[in-house]
Amino acid sequence: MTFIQKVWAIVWKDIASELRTKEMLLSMCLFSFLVLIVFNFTFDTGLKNLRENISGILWVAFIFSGLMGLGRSFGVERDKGTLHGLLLCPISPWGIYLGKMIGVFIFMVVMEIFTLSVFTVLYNINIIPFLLPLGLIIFLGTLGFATIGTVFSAMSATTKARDVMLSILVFPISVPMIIALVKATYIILWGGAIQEIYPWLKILIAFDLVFLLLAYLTFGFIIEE
Amino acid sequence: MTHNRAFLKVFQFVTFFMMLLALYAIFVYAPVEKSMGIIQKIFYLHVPSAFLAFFAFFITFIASILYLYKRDNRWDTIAFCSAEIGVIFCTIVLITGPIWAKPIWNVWWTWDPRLTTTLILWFIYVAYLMLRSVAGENRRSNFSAVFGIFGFVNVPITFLAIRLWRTIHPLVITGKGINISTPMIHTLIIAFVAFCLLFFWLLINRIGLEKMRLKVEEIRASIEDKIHLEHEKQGG
Amino acid sequence: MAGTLYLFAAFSITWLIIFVYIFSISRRQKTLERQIEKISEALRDRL
Amino acid sequence: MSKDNYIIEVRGLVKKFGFKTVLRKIDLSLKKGDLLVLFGPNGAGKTTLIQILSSLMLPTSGKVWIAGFDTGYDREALHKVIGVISHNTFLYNNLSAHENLKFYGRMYKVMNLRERIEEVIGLVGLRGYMNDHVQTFSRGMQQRLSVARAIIHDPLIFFLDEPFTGLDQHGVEDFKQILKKFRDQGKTIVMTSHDLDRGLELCTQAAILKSGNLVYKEDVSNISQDDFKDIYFQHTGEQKMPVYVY
Repeated sequence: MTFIQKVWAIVWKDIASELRTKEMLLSMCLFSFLVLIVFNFTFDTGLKNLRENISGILWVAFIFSGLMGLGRSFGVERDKGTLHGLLLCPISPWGIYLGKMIGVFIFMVVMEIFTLSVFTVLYNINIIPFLLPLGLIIFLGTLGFATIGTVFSAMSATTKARDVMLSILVFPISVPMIIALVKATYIILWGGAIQEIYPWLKILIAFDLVFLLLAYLTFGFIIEE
Repeated sequence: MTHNRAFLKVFQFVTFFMMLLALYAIFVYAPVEKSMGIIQKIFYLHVPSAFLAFFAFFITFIASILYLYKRDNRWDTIAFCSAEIGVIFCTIVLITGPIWAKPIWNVWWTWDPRLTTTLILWFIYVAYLMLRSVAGENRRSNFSAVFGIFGFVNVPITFLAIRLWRTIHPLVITGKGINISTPMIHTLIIAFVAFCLLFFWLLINRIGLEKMRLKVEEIRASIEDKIHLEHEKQGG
Repeated sequence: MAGTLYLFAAFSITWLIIFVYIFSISRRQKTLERQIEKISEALRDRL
Repeated sequence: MSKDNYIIEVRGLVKKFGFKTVLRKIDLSLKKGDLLVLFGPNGAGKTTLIQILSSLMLPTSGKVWIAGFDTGYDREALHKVIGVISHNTFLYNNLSAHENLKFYGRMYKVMNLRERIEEVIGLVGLRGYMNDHVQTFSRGMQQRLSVARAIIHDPLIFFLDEPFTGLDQHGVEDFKQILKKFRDQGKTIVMTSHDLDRGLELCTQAAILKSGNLVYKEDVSNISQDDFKDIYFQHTGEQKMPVYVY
C-alpha cells in the first residue's frame, strides 16, 4: 500500500509540474497534429489505397510525439538536478520506474485522445463504433511504448546526443510492437472480424509483459553509478 | 603465455586451412544446383554467417546476464567483443542476401521474416555499439548489459510478428526449394566448421585486443596518478 | 554468366569485410604495442 | 555487520571512475552526535565521498555502513534515516514550495504531513512563501527550502555538500542555527566546506581530504581556528584557501 502511494506521489508530481506549463503536452499534441497534416499531403487522401496507410499514419503520429514526451521524462530530472533527490527517496528502483512510466503513459494517452479526434475530422473516419477494440489496442501499444521507452529514457538522459540516442534505442526494439499495432488498427478500422486481431493481441500482450518483467529485473542497474 | 601463443598459432593455422578447404569444397567439390545455377553457392557463405551472427548475439546476451550477476568486467568485455563480431557477420548476411535474391527472384530485397529479422537485429546491435561509445565510463557496462538483454529477448517476438505479418500479406516471392544432394551437405558442414573457427579466432583476438587496451589504459592512468601525487608532494 | 558475376561479388565482398576487420584489429594491436613500448622506455629512463 | 558504537563506518573505500582513482582506501568512523566537516582543495574527492556515503554512488571496493545499513544493499531503509543537502536543491521549479514538500513528504511517508510542512517551512523562515513557485525564489530561498526538504522526515544523519553555497550572510546565520540545533539534538552530520571559518565554528571533528586520501582526521573541539588553518595548509600544501566560483 505504501508502495502504491509513493508511486502515485511521483506520478502526481509529474502531472502537477506539467500542468503548470503544459509545455510538453502542447508540443506533443501540436507535433502529432503536424504529422497527420504532413501525411495527408504525402499520401493523396482521396485515393482508395490510403486505407492501407491510414493506421500507419496514426501510429507514426503517436510514436513520434510519444518520443518527445519520453525524452523529457528523465531528461528534465537530470537537467534540473532533481534526479538525485528522487533516487534518495526510500523507494525501490522499480517504484521510481513505475512512477515515471505511468506519467509518460498518461501524457501519451492525453495526446492520443487529441490526435484521434483530429484524425476523425481530417480523415473522415468515424471511430465511435470501434472505440472499444481500438481503445484496447491503443492501451496495449502505449503501455509497451512507455515500458521500453522509460528504460531507454533513463539511459539516454545520461549520454551525449540524448534525443538521437533515445530514438536509436527505442525504434529497433519496438519493431514487433509497431507491426502488431498497425495491423490490428488496420483490421479494426476497416471492420474486420474481431477474431482477426487475436494473433496481434497476443504479440502485444507478450511484448508488454516480457519487457515489464525485464524492466523490473534491470532498472536498478540503470540508475546506479 | 608462450603456451597460449603456441595454441593460438595452431588455431590460426587450422582456421586458415579450413577456410581454404571450404573454398575448395564450395567451388570444386559441390555440384552446381539445378534450379538456381551457380549462384546457389552463396548459400555456403550466407547460412553459416547468419548462424554465427545469431550465435554471437546469443553470447552477448549470456555474457550480459553474467556481468550483471557477477559484476566481473571480463563478461562485459566478452559481451562487447561478441556483439562487434556479430555485427560484422550480420553485415555479411545482409549483403549476400540481396546479391543472392537479385538474379534468382529479380528483386534485391524481400521482406522475408528471416531477412527482416536479421535487419532488425543489425540495427539493435549497431545501437548497442553506439550506446557503448556515448555512455559515461562508470555507466557503460551496466547500460550495454541491459540493452544486450533487451535486444536479444526482442528477437523471437520480432520474428513472430514479422512472420505473422508476411503470411497475412500475399507473398511476392515464394521460396523455391533447393534440391540438396549429399556433396552439398558435406560442403555446407565444411563451410560451417570453417566459419565457426573463423568466428572463434576473431573473438579470441578481439578479446585479447580489448584486454590489452584496458591494461594499457590502466597502466597509463596509474602512471599519471603517480606523477600527479609526486608533483603535489614536491609542491607542498 | 550473370550468376557468376553475382557470385563473385558476394564472395569478394564477404572476404573484403572480413579482411578489413582483421586488418583493423591488427592495426589497433600494433598501436597498442607501440604505446607499451613508449611507456616502458619512459619508465626505463626514469629508473 | 553493523558496528554498534559507530553510526558511520567506512572501511577501505576506493572509488574509481574508469581507471581514474578518486578516493583511495578511506577509513572513517563517526559516533552518534559527531559533526564532521570535510575540508580539502578542489577535486580532492569531497563530493564523491558524500555521494558514496549517501548511497548515490557505489564504492568500487570497500564497505560503507550508515546506521548499520550497508549502502549497497539496504538502500531503502538507509534513505529513511538520512537527509541530504547539496548545492543542487533537488526542488521542482514548476511546483510551489508547499507542493515540493508535499511530494517529498509523501515519498518518506511522513505522518501528519500538513502540520509537519508548516513546521519545517517555519523553521527555515519561508512561511510567507508557502504557495509561491520555486522558480520565483532567489538562490538563498531555494537553498532554505532545500533544507526544509531534507529535514521533512526528521533524519538521524545529515550529509551536506557545500550547504553555504548561494546563501547570503543572513541565510548563513540561520543555517548555522539550524545546524546547531541538530547537533544539540544528537544528530550526526557530515558536511563538506571550502570555508574554514564557517566550517570550524560548528564542527566537533575535522577531516582533510587531498587527492583522494584522507590525510587528517581529528577531534578539533579544542583546537583554535588559527591553529587548524596551519594544520590545513601544512597538509594540503596550499598557500591560501581555494577560490570557488559558482
